[in-house]
Amino acid sequence: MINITENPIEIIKVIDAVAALGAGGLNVFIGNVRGTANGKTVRWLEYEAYEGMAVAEIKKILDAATLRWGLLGCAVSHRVGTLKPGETAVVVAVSAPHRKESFEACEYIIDQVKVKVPIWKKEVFENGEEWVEARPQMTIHSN
Amino acid sequence: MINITENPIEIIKVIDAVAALGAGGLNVFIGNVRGTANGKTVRWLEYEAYEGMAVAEIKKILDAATLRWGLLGCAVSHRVGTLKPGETAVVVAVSAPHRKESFEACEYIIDQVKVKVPIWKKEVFENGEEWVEARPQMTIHSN
Amino acid sequence: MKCKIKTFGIARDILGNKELIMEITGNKVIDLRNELSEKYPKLESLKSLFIAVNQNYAEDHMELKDSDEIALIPPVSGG
Amino acid sequence: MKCKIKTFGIARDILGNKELIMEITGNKVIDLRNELSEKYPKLESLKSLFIAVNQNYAEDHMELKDSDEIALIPPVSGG
Repeated sequence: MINITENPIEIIKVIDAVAALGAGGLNVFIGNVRGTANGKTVRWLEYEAYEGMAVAEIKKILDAATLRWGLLGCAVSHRVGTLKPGETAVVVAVSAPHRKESFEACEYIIDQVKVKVPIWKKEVFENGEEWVEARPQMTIHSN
Repeated sequence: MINITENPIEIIKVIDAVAALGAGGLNVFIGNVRGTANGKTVRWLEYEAYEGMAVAEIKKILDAATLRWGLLGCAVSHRVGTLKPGETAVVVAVSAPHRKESFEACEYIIDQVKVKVPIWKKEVFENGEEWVEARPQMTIHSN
Repeated sequence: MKCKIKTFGIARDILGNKELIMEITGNKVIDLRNELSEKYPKLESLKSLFIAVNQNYAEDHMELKDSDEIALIPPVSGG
Repeated sequence: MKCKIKTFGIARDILGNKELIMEITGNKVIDLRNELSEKYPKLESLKSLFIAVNQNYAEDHMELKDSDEIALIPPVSGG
């Protein structure tokens, strides 16, 4: 399951998508919008995706992880549009025969999603806005 | 939230229990019953807990993880009684400001739960049953 | 002294009771441990056996009191 | 040749359009890249700028065709 959506992510559906007989361990990462960035209060974030390519890049990441860790299931759901602090931006779920693989694979997937997948976020503050990660002088953000 | 229960675990309730303002990353581990052990078909598992001490030991683990990784929330729900393959035995959820800490802390907690907390499972096969991990000659199981 | 003992998992199967009272000579955890090994030699076949006192893992040199809640903790296997 | 280009994020803000058509001399990704740098010097301020062709990251030496879907990919920040 790969999903880019404007609607709130239903976490349990992403988890259900990776359920598999023989899966002893499921790992799930949930990335939420934080209320501050570089000490400034975030009013909201604007997410946008190059949707077709984003889905294709996520598929490459999931295929690589499945091969490397013998995953039984994996899923990524990423939200786009306007998100307020506390809302869920991304959910990654994987299932594997054993727990160690589930942790490693899930962390690999979210790390790769953040550097490879064409999705962008703009932080909107009280006095201005900023595309995250766009310019070299900016501090590195991560959730 | 620490919970030892005979009822099916509601995963989303464990996740909701760790939601916190300022939490950029939530990590969730779900341990399910596998259908085979050492090549033999498992009919069901019987879990039992020394409940008061189990809760106390889980609390020690969560306190240590909270201190070490600056967690904003953490929760463990463990099921006891009769569980069939595919059913969820344990859910661990943590929230942290950033994702790396959420992965490390969640893996630490489930690893510690498996070696410190007085909970036991017996595998019931077609022709017999076995307390998991009880004797030195047995293969190590893990989910 | 009299020890009131809870048992779990394979230790319960070996001792045959969920709860029992054992009379031991001495008043330390190690004395109880020795008494158990003698009376239930099958306990030696376990990978490990911890003794909990009042819901905490106890060291062998710890002294027991009559009111203590004692439990036998064979190898755990939660998760 | 004519390149039909989609823009995203800060690259869209700099170019001022979600989609545009650019006339370039040469037919490689590097030729498009040089043309973009000359016309939109602000792109140089970005940490990185990848060019995608038909929804795949493209190398500078790759040749472009008229029908290609080209996109400017400034530093991504999903998650």
